[in-house]
Amino acid sequence: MSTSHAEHDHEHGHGSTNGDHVPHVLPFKVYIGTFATLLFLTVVTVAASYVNIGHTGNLIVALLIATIKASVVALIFMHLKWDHKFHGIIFVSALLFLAVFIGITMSDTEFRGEAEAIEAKNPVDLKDPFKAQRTGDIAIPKEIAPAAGGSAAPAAGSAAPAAVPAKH
Amino acid sequence: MANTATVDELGHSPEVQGKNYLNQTAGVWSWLTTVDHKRIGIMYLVTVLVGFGLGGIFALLVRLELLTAKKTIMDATQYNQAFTLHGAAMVFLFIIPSIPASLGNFFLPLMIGAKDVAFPKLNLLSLYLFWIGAVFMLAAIVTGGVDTGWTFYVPYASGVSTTSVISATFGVFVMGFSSILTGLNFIVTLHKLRAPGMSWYRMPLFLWSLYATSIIQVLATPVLGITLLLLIFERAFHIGIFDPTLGGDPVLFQHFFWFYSHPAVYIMILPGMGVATEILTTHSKRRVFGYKAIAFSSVAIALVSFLVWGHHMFVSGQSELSSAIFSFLTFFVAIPSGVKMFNWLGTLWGGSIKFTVPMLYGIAFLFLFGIGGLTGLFLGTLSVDLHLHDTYFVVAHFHYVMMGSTAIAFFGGLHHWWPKMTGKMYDEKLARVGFALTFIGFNWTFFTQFILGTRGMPRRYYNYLDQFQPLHAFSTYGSWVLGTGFLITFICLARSLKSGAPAPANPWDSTTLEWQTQSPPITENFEKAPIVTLDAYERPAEETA
Amino acid sequence: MRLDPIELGSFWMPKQSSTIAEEIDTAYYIVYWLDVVMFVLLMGALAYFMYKYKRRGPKDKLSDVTHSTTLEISWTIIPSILVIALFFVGLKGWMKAMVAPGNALEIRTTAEMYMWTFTYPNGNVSVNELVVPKGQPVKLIMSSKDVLHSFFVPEFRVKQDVVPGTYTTVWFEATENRDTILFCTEYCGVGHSDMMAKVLVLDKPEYDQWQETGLKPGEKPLPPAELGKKLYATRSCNTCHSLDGSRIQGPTFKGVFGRTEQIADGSSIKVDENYIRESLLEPNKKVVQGYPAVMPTYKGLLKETDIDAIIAYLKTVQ
Amino acid sequence: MSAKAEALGGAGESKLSPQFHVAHHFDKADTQFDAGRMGVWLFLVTEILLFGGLFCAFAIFRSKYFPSFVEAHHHLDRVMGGINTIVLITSSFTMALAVRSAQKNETKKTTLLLAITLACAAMFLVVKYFEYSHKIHDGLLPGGNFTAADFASGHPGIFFAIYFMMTGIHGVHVVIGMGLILWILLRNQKSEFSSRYYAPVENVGLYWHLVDLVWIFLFPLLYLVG
Repeated sequence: MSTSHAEHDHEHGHGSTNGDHVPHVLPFKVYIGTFATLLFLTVVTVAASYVNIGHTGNLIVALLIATIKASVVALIFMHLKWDHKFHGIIFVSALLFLAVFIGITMSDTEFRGEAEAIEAKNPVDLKDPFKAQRTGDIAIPKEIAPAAGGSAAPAAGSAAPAAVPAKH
Repeated sequence: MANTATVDELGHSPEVQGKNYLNQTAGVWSWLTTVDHKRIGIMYLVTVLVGFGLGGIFALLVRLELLTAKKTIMDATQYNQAFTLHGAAMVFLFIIPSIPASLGNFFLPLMIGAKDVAFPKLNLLSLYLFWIGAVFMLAAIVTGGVDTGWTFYVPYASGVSTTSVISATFGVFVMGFSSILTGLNFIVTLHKLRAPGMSWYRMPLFLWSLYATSIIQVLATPVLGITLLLLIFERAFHIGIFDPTLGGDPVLFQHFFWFYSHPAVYIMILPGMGVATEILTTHSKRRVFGYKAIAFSSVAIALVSFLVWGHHMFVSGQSELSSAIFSFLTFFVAIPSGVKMFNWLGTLWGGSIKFTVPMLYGIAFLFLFGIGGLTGLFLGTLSVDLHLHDTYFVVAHFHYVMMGSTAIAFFGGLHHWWPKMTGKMYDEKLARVGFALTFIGFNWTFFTQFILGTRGMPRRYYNYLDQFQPLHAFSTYGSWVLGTGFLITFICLARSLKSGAPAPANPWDSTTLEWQTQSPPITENFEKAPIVTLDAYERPAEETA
Repeated sequence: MRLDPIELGSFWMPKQSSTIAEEIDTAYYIVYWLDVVMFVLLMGALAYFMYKYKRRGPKDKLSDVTHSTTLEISWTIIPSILVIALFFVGLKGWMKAMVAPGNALEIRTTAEMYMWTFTYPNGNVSVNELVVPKGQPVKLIMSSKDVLHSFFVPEFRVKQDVVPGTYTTVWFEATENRDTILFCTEYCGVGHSDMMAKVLVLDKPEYDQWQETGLKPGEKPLPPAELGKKLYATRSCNTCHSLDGSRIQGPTFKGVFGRTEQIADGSSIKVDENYIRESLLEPNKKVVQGYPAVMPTYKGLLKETDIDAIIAYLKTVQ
Repeated sequence: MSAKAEALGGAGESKLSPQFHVAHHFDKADTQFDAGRMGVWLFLVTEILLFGGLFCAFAIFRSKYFPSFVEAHHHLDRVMGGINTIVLITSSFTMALAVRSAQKNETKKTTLLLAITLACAAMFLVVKYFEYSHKIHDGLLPGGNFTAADFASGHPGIFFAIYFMMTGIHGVHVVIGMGLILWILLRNQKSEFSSRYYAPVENVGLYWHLVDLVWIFLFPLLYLVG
C-alpha cells in the first residue's frame, strides 16, 4: 500500500543519486535523421495531394503522413521516447479526449434528422422558413396538391435555397 | 497520535512560538507579492466570498422579483440581467474556484507534507488572472450588464443581445486560464512533492478529489477557451461558425460549451465530495470506509464526466442517436456517485459521531446531495426529460447539487479548517443557528421549485402564470431565511477573527497531516519535513487499543 | 387574450392531454418511486447511525472495518442494473415521441422574437394560437427566424427546441377537448416569458369547420367584406398592395375596383370580379404595366368563399 | 537510427551557474526539473484541446459543406504553405539542437541555434503576412465578411472562418514562442544555463515543437485536402 511513492523517479534513467539533474544527450545524427525524415514526408504529402485518389483517400493519406510526422516530432524532438511514461500518457490522453470530443459531437451533426427527410441537411431561409410551402411551388399537401399547376410564379426575389423537398 | 514526532501537544515549539504565515511579514504589498500557497489560498477565499455575496444579492433580487406574477421590483430587462449575473457570478466567481482554489490551495501542500505547491509563482499568477477576469466581468456589469444567461447561447449572445457580452465572456476566458494553471499546479504537486512515506493510497481523500478535479480543469477548460474566443469573434467580426444566417450551426455552440461546462459541474462537486469525506471521517473518529472505492470513484467521475455533456441537449435539435448515447452514458455517472454515498454511510457506521458544526454541514451534505443526485435520474431519463427540461425542476436539481452540495460542503470545510487557517475558534452556538437557517431556508426555497417544475413552470421567466404565484411566493420567503442563515454564518466567522479563542493545533482530533502543525501554520508549513508512517485516517496502535 | 392555466392531473404533474403523456408520466413515476425508496433507505440509515453512533464519550468503541469488497461490488452492480433499466424505460417513450405517425397532420411552425406563427396545410395562418384536432396526430415542422426558441406544452409533455437555420419537428395527439398553453422554454430575450400561445383542441368536425371558415365553435360567420379585410391582412396581401394609394411592390388597392389598368402587353383592362379572380389564381397572366411579375399564386390556398370575400372587400376600398 | 544516449555527467562539464538553486520546496534538482517538464506537458495538453475545438469545427463543417471546402481550399497557396511547413520544421530542428547544445554546455552554439530558430519563426510570419494580405485583397474572409464573387458553392465563408481562426491562433502562438525564445536566448547570453540546469531551454523547446506539431496537421488539412 505504501510502495508507490515517487514511482517515477525510479524509471527515470538519468537521475543521479545525489539528486542533481544530469541530461540525456542524443547523438547529432538522430536529429539530422529526424529532420531529413520530416522534410521528406513534407514533400511526399504535397506530392500526394496532386494525385487524385478520391477525397476520402487524399484525406486519409494526408492525415496518415501528418500523424507520422507528428509522432516523429513528439518522440524524438520532444524526447518523449526517453521521457517518463507518464508524460506520454498525458500527451496521449489529450488526443484521446480530443477524439471523444470530435467523435461524439459528430454523432450529432452527422445523424441529425434521420427520421425526417425534411430536416436533413436543408438550410432554412431564415427570413421566411416556409416560403416554398406558402408560394405553392413545392410541397403542397396532397389534398390540394393536384391544383398547383405549372403557372405558378416564383416568389418575389426568390433567394430561398433549394427549397424543402416534398414530403409525400 | 502524531504522525510526526516533532510537533508537541499544543503545536507550538519554542522556536516558532507566535510565528505563523499571517504575521511572518506585514503589509498589503507582502500579500500581493507572496508566493505562499496559504496566503494565496486566503486571498482566493476572500475573493470567492465576495463573488458569493455578489451572486447572492442577485439571487435575492431574482427571488424578490418572482414574488408576484408580474412586475414586482424590476422590469424584464433588469430581471434578465439579474439572473444572468447571478448565474455567471455564482458559477465563475464562486463555485468553480471555491473549494479548489481556496481550501485546496491552502491545504493541498499541508496534507501531503510539502512546503508549497510545485510552482508557487504560477500559483500567484493564476490568482492575478482570476482577478483580471473578475474585473472584466464586473466591467460588463457596469457597462450595460449581460442578459444572455450564463450559458451564452448563440445566436442570442452572438448577434441579438445588445449588452456587454464580449467583456463578460472575455472575463470568463481569462478566468479559465486561472483555473487551468491551478489544476496543472495541483497535479504536478501531488506527483512530485508528497512527503516521504506519503504514498498515493495514504493521501487524504480530499486530495484524490482535487486530483480528479484538476484533470478536468486541464482537459476541459481549454475547450471553453476556444468556445468563448469563437463567440467573441462571432460577435465582433461575424465569422459565421455559429451563425445560421451564414451557414453556421448554433447547436454546435452548445456542444462546445457543454464539453467544458458539463465536466465543470464536476469541477464544482468533486472537491465538495472530498471535503465531505474529510469532515465525516474526522468528526466520527472513524477510518474512512472503502478508501480505494472513494478514491477511484472520484477519478471515474472525472473521466465519465467527459462523455455525458449532451444530456443538456436532449431537446436542442441534436440527433436522436446522440441523445440516446448521451442518456446511456449519463446514467453511469450515477454509479460512482452512488458508491461514494454508500461508503460515506459506511464510514458513519460504527463510528463515534460528534455533532460539531462541520459535522452538521457534512450530514446536511449527505441529505442534500442525496436529493440532488437522485433527482438527476429524472433528467437523465430521456422521455421524462422531454417534460422537465428547462423547467424549474432543472433549476431545483442543480441548486441541490451546486449549492446544496458544493456550497454546503464549502461552508462545512470552512468551519472544519477555520481554526487551522485563522488560528481562531468560532462561536459554536451562533454557527449552529447560521447552519440551521441555511439548511431550512435552502430546502424551503428549492424543494418548492421541484413542484413548480413538474407542473410545467419554465425557467428564466419574468412574467408567469398566476397559478404558479403561491409556490413562487413560498420559494421567495424561503430565500429570505436562506439569506439570513448565510448572513449569520458570515457574522459568526467575522466575529471569531476579532474575538475568537485561540485554536489548538488539532481541535477535532484529526489524523491528517495539516493538523500536525500549529494553528495557524508557519510559512514553511512544518518545522521539520514530516515522514509518514500511517494511512491517512489510521490512528497509532496505542490510541485505538 | 386570456391564457388558460395548466390544469393539474396530480400533485406533481399537469393533466395528461396527449397520447404520449401517459407513457412519460409512467416513466416519471418509475423514477420517482425508485428515488423515494432509495432516499428513504439512505436517509434512514443515516438517521439510524446518527442516533446509534452518537458520541457518548472518548472511550467509544470504534469499528475497525475499513472496507468490504463484497459490499463495494454489490453497490456497484445493483445500481448499474437499475440505471440501465431506467435508460430503456426512457428510451422507449423517447422513441415514441421522436417518430411521428405517417398520417400526422403537418403544421408549419415559425418562432420569432416573440411570437408563434402556425401555417396549416390549406394555407390558413394563426398567430399565437395553435388549433389542433382531437384524436389525430399532429406534427409540427418548426423553424426560427432569429434566435433559439423552444416549443413546450406541459399538458402534452412535449418539448423541442426551435432552431434558426434548420427544421426540427415535434408531434403529439391531443386527447382532451380543452384549451391549454404552450410556452417558449429556451431563453430568447426580453420578451421570453411573454412568448406563450394558446393551444385550442377541437373535435375533428369543429376543426374542419375552423379550417374551412375560420370559425371556432360558437362564432358567427363574418360578412364577406369583413372576411376579405381579414384575409387582406393574414394572407400578406398588405405586403405588396397598399390601401392609401402609395406604391409598394404592386398596385395600390385604393379605388382598385372599377379602375382601368394598363397591362404590360399594352392593352388595357377594367378591374372587375373576373380580373381579380384571375389575378389571384394566375397572377402573372395580366400584370399591370410598370410592376414586376412577382406575385405568387393563391391557387389552392384560397377557397371560393375567400375569393368572393376579397372581391367584396376590394369594392369597399375607395 | 541509433538511439543510444551519450550520457554526460563528467565532473568537468557540470558547472553550475551562480543564479541557479533548487527551490526550497523541492527535495532535489532532479525533482524540480521533472516537475517543470510535467507542468509543461500538462500545459501542452491544454494547447492541444484549445486547437482541438477548431479541428472539431473543421471536421463538422467539412462534412456539412464539402463542396465549399473543396472549392475554397484551392484558393490557398500550396507553395507558400509548403514553404512555411519547411521553415517551421527547420526551426523545430534548430530548436532541438539548441536544447542539445545547452545540455552539452555549448553556450555559443546554443545562442546561434536559438537565433536561427528565431529567424525561421520571423520568416514564417512574413510568409503568413503575404498570404493574409492576398486573402484580404481577394475578399476571401470569414463568414459575413466574405466578398469574393466567383464562388459556385454555398458557404466558403465558413471555410475561411476556420482558416483564419486556426492560422490566426497558431500565428499568435508563433509570436508568443518568439518572445519565449528571445527570453531564453538572452538568459543564455548571460550564461545562466548549463548541463545541470537547462530546464527553461528544454521547456520552451517543448512548446515550440508543439507549435510545429499543430502546423503539421493544419497544413495538409487546410491547404492540401480542404
